[in-house]
Amino acid sequence: MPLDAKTSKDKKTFKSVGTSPIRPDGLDKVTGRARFGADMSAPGMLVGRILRSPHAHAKIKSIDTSKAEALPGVKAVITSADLPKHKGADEDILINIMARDRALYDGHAVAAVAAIDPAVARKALKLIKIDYEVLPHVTDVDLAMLPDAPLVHPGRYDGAAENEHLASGLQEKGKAKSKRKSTNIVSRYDFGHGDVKKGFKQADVIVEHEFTTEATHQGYIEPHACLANVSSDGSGELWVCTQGHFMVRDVCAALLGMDVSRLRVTPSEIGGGFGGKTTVFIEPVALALSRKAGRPVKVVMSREEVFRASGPTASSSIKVRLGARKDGRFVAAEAVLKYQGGAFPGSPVEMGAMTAFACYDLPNVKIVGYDVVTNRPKQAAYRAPGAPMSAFAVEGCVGELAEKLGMDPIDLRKKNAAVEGTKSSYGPTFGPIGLVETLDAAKKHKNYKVKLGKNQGRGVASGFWFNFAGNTCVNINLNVDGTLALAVGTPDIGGSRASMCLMAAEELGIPYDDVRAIIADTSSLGYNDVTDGSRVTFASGLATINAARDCAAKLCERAAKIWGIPADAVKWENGAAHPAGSNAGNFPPLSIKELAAQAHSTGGPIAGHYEVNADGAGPSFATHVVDVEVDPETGYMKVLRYLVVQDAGKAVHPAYVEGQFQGGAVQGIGWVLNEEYIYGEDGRLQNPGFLDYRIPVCSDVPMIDTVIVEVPNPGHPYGVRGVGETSIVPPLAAVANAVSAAMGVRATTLPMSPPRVLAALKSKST
Amino acid sequence: MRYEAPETIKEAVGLLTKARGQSRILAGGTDLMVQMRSGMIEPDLILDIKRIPGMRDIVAEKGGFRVGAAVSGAELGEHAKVSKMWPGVVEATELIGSTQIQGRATMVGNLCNASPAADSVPALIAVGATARIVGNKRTRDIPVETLAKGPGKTILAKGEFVSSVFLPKALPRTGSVYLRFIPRTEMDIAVVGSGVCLTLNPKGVVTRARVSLGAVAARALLVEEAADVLLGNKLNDDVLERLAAVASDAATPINDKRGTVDFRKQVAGVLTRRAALLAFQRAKG
Amino acid sequence: MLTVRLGGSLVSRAGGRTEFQLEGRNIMEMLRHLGQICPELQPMIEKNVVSVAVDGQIYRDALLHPLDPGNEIILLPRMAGG
Amino acid sequence: MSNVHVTTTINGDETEYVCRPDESLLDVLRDRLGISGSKEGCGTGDCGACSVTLDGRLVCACLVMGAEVAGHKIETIEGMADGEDLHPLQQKFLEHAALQCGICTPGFLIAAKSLLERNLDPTETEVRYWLAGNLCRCTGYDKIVRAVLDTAKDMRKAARKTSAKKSAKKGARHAA
Repeated sequence: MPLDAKTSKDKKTFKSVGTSPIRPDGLDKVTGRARFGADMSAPGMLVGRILRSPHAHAKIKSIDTSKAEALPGVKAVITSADLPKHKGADEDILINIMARDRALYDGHAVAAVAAIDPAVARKALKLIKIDYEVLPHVTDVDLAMLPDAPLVHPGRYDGAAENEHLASGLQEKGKAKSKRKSTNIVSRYDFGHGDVKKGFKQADVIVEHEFTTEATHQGYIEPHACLANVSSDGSGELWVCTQGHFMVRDVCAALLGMDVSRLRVTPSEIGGGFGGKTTVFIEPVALALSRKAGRPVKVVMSREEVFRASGPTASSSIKVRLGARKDGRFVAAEAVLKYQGGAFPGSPVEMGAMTAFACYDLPNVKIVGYDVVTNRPKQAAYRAPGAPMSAFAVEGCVGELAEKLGMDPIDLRKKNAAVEGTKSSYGPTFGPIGLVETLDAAKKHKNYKVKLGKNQGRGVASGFWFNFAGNTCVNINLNVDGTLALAVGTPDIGGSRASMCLMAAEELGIPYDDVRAIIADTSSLGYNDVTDGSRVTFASGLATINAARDCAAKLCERAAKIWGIPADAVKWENGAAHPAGSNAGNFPPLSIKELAAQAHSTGGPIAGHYEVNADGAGPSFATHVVDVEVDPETGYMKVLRYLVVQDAGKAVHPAYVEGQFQGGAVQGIGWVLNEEYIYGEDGRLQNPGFLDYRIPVCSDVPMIDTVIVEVPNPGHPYGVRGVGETSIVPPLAAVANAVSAAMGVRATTLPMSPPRVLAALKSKST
Repeated sequence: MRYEAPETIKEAVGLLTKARGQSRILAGGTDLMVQMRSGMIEPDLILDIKRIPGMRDIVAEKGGFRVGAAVSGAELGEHAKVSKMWPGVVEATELIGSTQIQGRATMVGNLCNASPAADSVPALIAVGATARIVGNKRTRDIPVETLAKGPGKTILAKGEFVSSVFLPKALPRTGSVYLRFIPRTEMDIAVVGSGVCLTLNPKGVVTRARVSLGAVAARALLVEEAADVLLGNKLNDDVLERLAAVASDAATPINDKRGTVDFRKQVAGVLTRRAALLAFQRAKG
Repeated sequence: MLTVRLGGSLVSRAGGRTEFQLEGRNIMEMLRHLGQICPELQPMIEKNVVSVAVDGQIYRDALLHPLDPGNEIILLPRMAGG
Repeated sequence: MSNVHVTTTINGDETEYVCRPDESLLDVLRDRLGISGSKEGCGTGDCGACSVTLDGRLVCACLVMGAEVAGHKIETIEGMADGEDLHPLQQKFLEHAALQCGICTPGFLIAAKSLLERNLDPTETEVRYWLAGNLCRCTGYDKIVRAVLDTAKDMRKAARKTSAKKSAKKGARHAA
């Protein structure tokens, strides 16, 4: 239920919120004391290692582990035979963490060992003999949709209906219908309203392009790591770097047939995730090894394993058509999106479809999305999953429309921008949103006025992300000295503990330094959804504020008891209980420190808590402006300046809000320029390392300018919107538009690596 | 696997000669450690040469410089006299990896690793450097371009290793340059590399020229046809265009994850033209 | 009667139908009714892979959220973030 | 595999250990000695999260053999602060919010310290190229570069003050 909508409108001045103090976990992180996933050890600990398929698609005819088991120092060897056979929702996860009868991608786990040291473990992996029968594979989304494509899951998807849809879908006419029952197309998604056929008839200008993007990886610097310890009574502990330890607990318990109450999961500090740590990979394997060996087992992925066997994002193939009247008003828009999400269903195409045109007020819009399976690792969420690719395609067309109409690209966007009351392209009607405000601020910014030189181009793009809320549970305990221990259940991936402390301090009227936030383990707090969907500052923040209010109410009750007056005659203000009015009596205020000092003798400890399935997350919009220079002889691209303007609702800790803006922008720059999964003819990943999977380095980028727009979200007591994900939605399009402007030819293929740019320039001149 | 750190060349050669299975020299270790970790190699002997006197020294010799096999890129870059005489070589070596890699990686390691894309090699070829090979029977000096046979393969026999590289004395009015193309600004393997060394007469006419290309064939190339275009000429637009065309033609690259044939051929020409122009400016002083 | 519109994969599952008139005082009752009149959607409802947008707000796992005939109600796929 | 016995100096402390020849210095620090502030992001020298100094020279601990450092001096993130006193870079990283997840932070701090020991007045470009071997996926580098430039500015000021006073002290503590 939307909470305290009235408060958010009333709350205009803040004391703590809106400042940027040093984060509570900062000292440990600058001194090397912070403990991340691989930093924990346990007495008697073994080293766990995983054997992975070298084939993109192969039948596993047999696995012989006898020699590995016989090797001195090896304490356990497991294969899928050691894991329960699940059916239903968890089955895909189970098969993804350990192949059952077929290896579905290069890097798919097939067996695992636990040994006394890394050298023995490595030797043991070499002694496991697997008889593979190599099968035909497919890694490309368009090829995977062809009627004669190798099937990733033969017989599993009755795709006749989807194929019919595909054949009769927009712009797909004339393609042969497949008679085959089975297919790699897993789902079809439809969104939109109005009548696009009619709409396009009203258009004076229509632009249409086909776009492709390659799969990218979240590229978090910390590889997946965990330490599992299962006792002989079946209870277990898991130390793990994850975005959601409650999720890890529930999924692992289900996969391994354990009681949820018997598995305690403690989240380590997390060295980046960006969505890539919202599922399990090695955790159930480590638990199964520990259970079999009877000793603690630590599993740490190598960087190569991270690339080959965690969850990159989808690659995509997108067709967009956009029509406008001469005055710039959009009259019709349609898109067909095809995303491959690896070996299992669940590509983010639905969200790509929903976000594609969300920035615009469209009378007629139609979007179709196809989820396609291929012989690649199962994709995982990556920061605004699905949205950057479709924004790349749509905003590319918007950019071209601006050129064709001779309109300023910001003016064109403003003319068509979604506002409060606009019926969104994915269905619901928007509440108060801040897209127009970001466009206005971008246009006013100094970067937009810089004159460009030769071979330089400017790109503009806007982007949208829903932002999530969800299940959240927070505790606040008042310590004897009047400070607060704040326990939240959402792993802190980018400074959220500081934001929580700020909100608790704000609500209770006490100094920021008097609140200390920790991320509590699964046995100490009620269920919390994963740190995802830009939900933490919103949802855990909302719960923190309400837990603080609960705490304040109890403090007032205590003061009332001490004063001998009714509880409702006491109010909480500036960190102290006060009589609510002159009728209540004339008592000097009781500060939180005074109440805390006597708590144990006036009725016991004082705590606040709050649990909620939160809603009311406010969508966030952004507009990015970027200037690039292209070397026409080599295709080398340099980003000259970059501006992020985004609506944060209310920036709780502005420095970390800026950090989210800047980080998202640079990840986007990497995606558009150089990052890509490169597969060979053999279906093997050719660049599973940071040398050839090229994320931007420090010297690749300029300072990233930011403007924080604040259009309050009525669903949050302070007006907060999530900010983490929207920042990666516009950059692909913004940079592509800038490079297109500099080259004089539209970039439709990502990444726009120098060979592609040079080829595009050549095609223009011929 | 055995680790040894001998203190003389004789001892080192003896260990290498006697060793069974694979042996690897450890100087900077920046390639060795990566190859071992990936399981690409499992050497039986790791021979650390850094404790042998002279391996970490840069010594003036016959007007040029002898650079020990374990001199890191950072150490070379900090040597003012070498940097002044052969800026192309120093620049090329300093392009190998990050600051961290520079603290360890060596020019000789780069050479002996025999990667077609090694940055320092085209620069060394261009300046006419020689490599000193020590071994059981004899010590010999060879032109650097003859060391590599192909990717990862050298002419070194069992018991031999490269102890130093010699950079000859630069003639007056000589300029050396190495340029490479990578998609990022740092931390990449050359997609194309071009080393050019020019000597001018007082009138600005090229009297000596050496041009070398990296990452466009199985090993770094000495492109004599390109040098011929420059010899006897000043660097006008026509000469530069012909140079670019000859360099592009000399490149016989492959398509791979780092670049395409078309791209590499074109960029080989562009970089060689740019390198020649810069070398010309340096030679003029 | 509630007017409920469908989006995403629900449309193809429901054989192309995009709008339903349904009974229900809350999301749970509405979904139950939808499953009855459109059994093709029942597995998705059971698997909890739907979200419900009510007057522009997206609800996940909020079965007891009250509904009113005046609400704009849209069934969407359940979303995941990064 | 014959183990090697090594005596070396880590953060000023003479330290002995035994390791296999295929173990990196990073493996030794983290797994044998429990000095886990240096992080492994790649194991191939591409991310810089394991940056340490070896005889004052910036290196990736993952590309140094544990066996080869006998008699040398190693400095890690654990030795950067002087007891309770943070190094100015550590303080500035906190103030500038120059870290988000924090996994790359030890490597960046060691690398930046190494830069400022050589050049107390670096340009933005010099900072960016010096730090190009340290990957950060969270911040977009902006606040890291600002923190380093701001530290340099403060350290220059401190150095000027000290030299003006002709103090017996050896310049600002960290301004080598």
